[in-house]
Amino acid sequence: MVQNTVTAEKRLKKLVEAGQEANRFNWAKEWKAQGKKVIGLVDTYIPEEIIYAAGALPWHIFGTWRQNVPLASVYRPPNTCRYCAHVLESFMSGQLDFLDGAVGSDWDDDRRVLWFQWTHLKMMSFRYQLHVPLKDSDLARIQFTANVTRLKKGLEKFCGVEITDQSLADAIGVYNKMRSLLTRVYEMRKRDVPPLTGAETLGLTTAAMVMPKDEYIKELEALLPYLETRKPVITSPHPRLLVSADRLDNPAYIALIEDAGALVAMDDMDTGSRYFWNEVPVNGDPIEALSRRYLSKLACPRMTFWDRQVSQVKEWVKEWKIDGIVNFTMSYSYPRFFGMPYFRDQMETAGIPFLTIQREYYLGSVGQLRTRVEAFAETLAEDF
Amino acid sequence: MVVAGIDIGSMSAKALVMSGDDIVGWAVTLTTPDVAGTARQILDKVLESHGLRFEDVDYIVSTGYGRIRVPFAHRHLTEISCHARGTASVFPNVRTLLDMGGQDCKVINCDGTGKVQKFLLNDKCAAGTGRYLERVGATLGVPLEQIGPRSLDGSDATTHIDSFCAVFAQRDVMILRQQGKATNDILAAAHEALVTRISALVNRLSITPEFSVSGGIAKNPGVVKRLEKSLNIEIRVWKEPQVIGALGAALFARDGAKKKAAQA
Amino acid sequence: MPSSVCYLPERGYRLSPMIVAGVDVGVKNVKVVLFDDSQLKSQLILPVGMEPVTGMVEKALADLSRQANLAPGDIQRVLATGYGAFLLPYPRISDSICLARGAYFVRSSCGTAMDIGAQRSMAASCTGGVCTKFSANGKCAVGSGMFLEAVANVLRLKLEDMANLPSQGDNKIQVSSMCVVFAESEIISLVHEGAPVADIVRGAVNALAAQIYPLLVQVGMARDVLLCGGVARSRVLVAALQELIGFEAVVAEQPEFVPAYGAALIATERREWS
Amino acid sequence: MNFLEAEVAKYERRVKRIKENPDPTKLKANLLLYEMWLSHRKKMLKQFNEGVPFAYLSGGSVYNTLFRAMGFHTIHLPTTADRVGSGAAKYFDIARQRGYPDNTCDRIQVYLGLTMSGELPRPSFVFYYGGECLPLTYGGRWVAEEFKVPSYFLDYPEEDSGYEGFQHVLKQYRELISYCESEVPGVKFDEAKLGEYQRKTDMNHHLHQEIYELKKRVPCPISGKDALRMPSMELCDEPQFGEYYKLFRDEMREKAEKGIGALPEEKARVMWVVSAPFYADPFSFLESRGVAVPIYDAGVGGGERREYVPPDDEKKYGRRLSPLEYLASQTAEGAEGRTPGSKSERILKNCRELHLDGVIYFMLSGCMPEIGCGRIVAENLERELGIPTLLIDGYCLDSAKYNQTDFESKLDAFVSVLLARKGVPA
Repeated sequence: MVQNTVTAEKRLKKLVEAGQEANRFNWAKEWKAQGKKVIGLVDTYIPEEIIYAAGALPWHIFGTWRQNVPLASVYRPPNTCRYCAHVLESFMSGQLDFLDGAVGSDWDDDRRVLWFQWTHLKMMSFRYQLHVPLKDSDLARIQFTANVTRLKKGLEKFCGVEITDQSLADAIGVYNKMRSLLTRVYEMRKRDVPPLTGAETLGLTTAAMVMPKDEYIKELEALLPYLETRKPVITSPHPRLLVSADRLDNPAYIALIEDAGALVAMDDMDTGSRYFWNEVPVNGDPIEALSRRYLSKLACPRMTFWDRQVSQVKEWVKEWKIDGIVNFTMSYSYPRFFGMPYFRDQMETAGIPFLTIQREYYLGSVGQLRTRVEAFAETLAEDF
Repeated sequence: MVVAGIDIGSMSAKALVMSGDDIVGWAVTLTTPDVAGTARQILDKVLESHGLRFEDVDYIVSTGYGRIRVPFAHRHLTEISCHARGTASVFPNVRTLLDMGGQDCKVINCDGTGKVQKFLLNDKCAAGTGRYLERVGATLGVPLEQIGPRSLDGSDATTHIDSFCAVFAQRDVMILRQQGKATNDILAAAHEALVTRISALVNRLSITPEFSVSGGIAKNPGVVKRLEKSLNIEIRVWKEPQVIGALGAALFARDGAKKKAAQA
Repeated sequence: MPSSVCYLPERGYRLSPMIVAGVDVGVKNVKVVLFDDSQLKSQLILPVGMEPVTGMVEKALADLSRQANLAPGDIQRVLATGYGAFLLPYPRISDSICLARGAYFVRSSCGTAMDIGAQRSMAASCTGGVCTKFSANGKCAVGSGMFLEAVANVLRLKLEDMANLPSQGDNKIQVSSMCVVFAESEIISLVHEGAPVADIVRGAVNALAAQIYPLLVQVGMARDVLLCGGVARSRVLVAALQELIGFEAVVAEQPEFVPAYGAALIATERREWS
Repeated sequence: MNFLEAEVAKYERRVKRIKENPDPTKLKANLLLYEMWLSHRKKMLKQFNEGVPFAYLSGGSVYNTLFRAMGFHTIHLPTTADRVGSGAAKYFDIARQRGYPDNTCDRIQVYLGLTMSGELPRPSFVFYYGGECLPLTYGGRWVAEEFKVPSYFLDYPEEDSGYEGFQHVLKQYRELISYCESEVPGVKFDEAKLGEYQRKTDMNHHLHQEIYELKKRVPCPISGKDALRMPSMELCDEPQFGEYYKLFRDEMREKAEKGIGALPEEKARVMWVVSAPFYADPFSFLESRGVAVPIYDAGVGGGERREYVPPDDEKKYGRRLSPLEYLASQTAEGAEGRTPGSKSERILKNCRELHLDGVIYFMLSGCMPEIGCGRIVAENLERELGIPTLLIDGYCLDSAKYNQTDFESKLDAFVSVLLARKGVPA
């Protein structure tokens, strides 16, 4: 329990800024110093509980937030996924040399290629690519469970440990705990004036992606009572927006929206709600339970069940009293580009204002972004 | 009640002053690095020529890309809202509006009061903006105000520009010139390429009549005539299309002034 | 009909004494050089304008001959290269081949030549004057000299002056637009925000260097790199590039002329061509 | 003129031209190919006018056979898009106005526009899969949404998943078939018919392998344009489907035996990879410079795939497989051929066997699986074989974005590099 406001704010700030480029490596390096392994992740479809159970640190890779990617450009022309380019740049510049391995997936064609680039450049001693079916059906689930089982075996071999059902159940318990804590934070966002800004919330969720889970849980649990009563600096509580994006990990994007006169009250992002939504059932076979959660629950445009993403978002719009949606497509990341017309049409039919903006991975073209968001906020304003 | 709208674009700054429901006057100048100074100068210029002083102005709204750098404005709004508002005041039946600035191209759907329903902007690159024609004109040595009319005298039947890029177009123009193509034909090809690009953008939003074009390029008949043909719609252009944004800002300023007066 | 010709590397091939000219038709300038017995005699750079390039080049050749105390008829061969080479009535040859040959002429020890031109950048391996690899961009004007020129225009600087700015630039400013026109307005707004000019230049130059660097890597960058093209005159750019490649690159003395030298020399060396 | 009418007119024109004025430098077999297309398109046009529905296939040309064995008429969307030629602009506009990304692969944009234009027979079913690239997957997903018809997505197994992967595919096929039979009136799977198609395709694979052997000859007996011809599986119901490749092989063999090359003087030979600006005919440009293009690799989805291996199901699975099982085993094995690694291996092997001097790798904009590996393939080729690769970007259908001067000057420079490396005079 944190009593003192100043101390609490300090602790909160530390947690919120954990994903910043200057800080995100700290925990991983501390972990390494204890002689333990760090495994990088580039999407949210890897059941990372298994990595946790293997005694390694599952660490989500965010790319460099700087604009220029001269090293990665050798392998990646400018018209390829910018997240992957910035990740490859971090690899090639040596920033990620501490990683023992990485588990990728075929989230999209570009992530598949990223895995091949690691292989070609002989990066890390453990590189795994998990196939995640693009659909959800009984057959797809059986296949995914088999794939996850193979991943578990691969990790056992690499880490030199046996991953027992008990250790998996423990890991699931820890992750579910994190999920329930973050769910409580998101519940607070339903308030007219939430205790956290949208940018702060993104800082909080991305922190969960780079910090050791036990430590993260300890911190967040200690801060929750403080958050209940916190008075944040919110410039404009209206209009309330939901941001939909994939790997948007830089809170500065959300801050930009909030500076332009809106409140980001909810999100539909890999780095936000989609990271922790849906707990893993604790009864039954843990691998099967994990496979079910990761394949069937994440409603992301990457999957061919676009309708689930739409109905999920519609639900959120209602519960979080959302006035409009900002949809960020990232340059050359195709799943969202292709799903966009459907998403837009469905939102328009439902009478939910919708703005789509193409962005780079790093924060660039701020003036243009700002104009779009401000204009959107102006169209949503009641009294104008 | 005297109010003003100031529109700071990337290339030019516009100020428009209203007294009650009447437009007092306006002025246009080039934007300098000192935005606040430019804004004040252009406003003072309009005020002075009509015997007014800065102190007489009750409310100021700034808009355009430099809107947040006008320290003396009471409020700032985006050019999207201001263009829609300005257009609605002169053409109340307009439902679709195309604003073509130097580097921006915006398509806006609005209602009769000028409230924006939907909008769309060009992304990532300046292909299909005014700068494109500016560069082509400069390469050919044709003054800006002549490129439109002269393009209408040319034909793009045998002349084609591949590059949409405002910078590469210069290269293509140079080659065409060297191959002996007539200046007017090259201008026609450049206008055709631009209109193709703009039509594609406009078509992504629903085109509900009436349709209006604002911004500096609206003065270019080569673009407007071709757009009418390409979109198959009649285009309405106000007499001073480049100050529509400032007019919209001034109208918002009038609202602000009224509200302020009511509160006082 | 003019045809494309290729430089043929032949060890120990003796150059025949011959008076030749090389012409490089770029988007902004035409470079014309005159060689006598493989010695550079005279050179000329002319802006491309409204008048036909053919006439311009003919006149330039006459001027150059006069400067070298030769009659125009003494020129035995003319070889053209560059984007607009096809406009001329001379045989033409690829720019990468000329770049490599010209770089070898300017600096025989260099292994990689980098030409940063107005509309595209190109790297070529050039050991022994033979191009065995090249890599070029050119989809968009970002990554070319146009970008830097646009920056200079907006800041009301000359390319050369950009070199003389105090290099306090601390890499904090990013010029992020992926379009030259947008970059211009981005820079305007940076100026409006009061960012120091040197920092803006540094930001822009870093963006350009980041576009150029991969080209060098793609041709298997040698330790000895020669920088060519007018933009190589920008010392800030060279500094930013050197920071990426990790060693000093040499800027050609007359960087604009390197491909034209190559064209002239290849005209001399091609045995069966007349 | 709608798409199908234009197609009929195009093939009528070509057939007429060859009959009246044959070009001796071109393959005689081409006439047969055009005649088959003409007959196929005429049938389609008739069905279009009668309102007969088709199954739309978003990729996987082999699925023409599976769906036809179920009694569907089929349209293979990506290859149909390839045929719009100079009419592409209209379909781009339709797709882009709908909000489709204009920076993705242009084939997908055209096929989306084409389906929405109403110029194709309407669909009764949409099939899409995860075997090639995501644009094809999402394209299929969109078409299913647009037309609100039943659809099926086929998940490809994880690489090296062996028997389990095979079972995964087979079970999905069975699911797909029973779904089609219950949802689409008149559909009934005829496995014997699938077996017939497989005999035809196996024969073609066999011929293909023979043709591949002939391509090893120097000079190459085949022109670049002809090298990329393959009988589309859409033509599998044409009676002369099997004849074409035989004729093709015989002509090549005859030329090879006489030592006749497609070029007067072959100075170098290259492989063309992924896709090409077909509207601009870069092959003829290369040939005018003395460079032969004996082989074209259409990337992940097809082209010169692996060597033909006769069905060895008995050895592998312990028994003779049924046609459906056989298709599943091919699919499961094919899953391994789609990785960048195996692509690189395949190109290396082709370069070695066909004595190639270089590779032209077309970085088709929007084609992530391909452009992401271009550089890696180039490095592998340089390291293993010491041959250069030209990475050149562009669009395969969007001719509005093509700049001939730029493109050809790059090809030309590459030819110079090839010749300089070989030490051959131009």
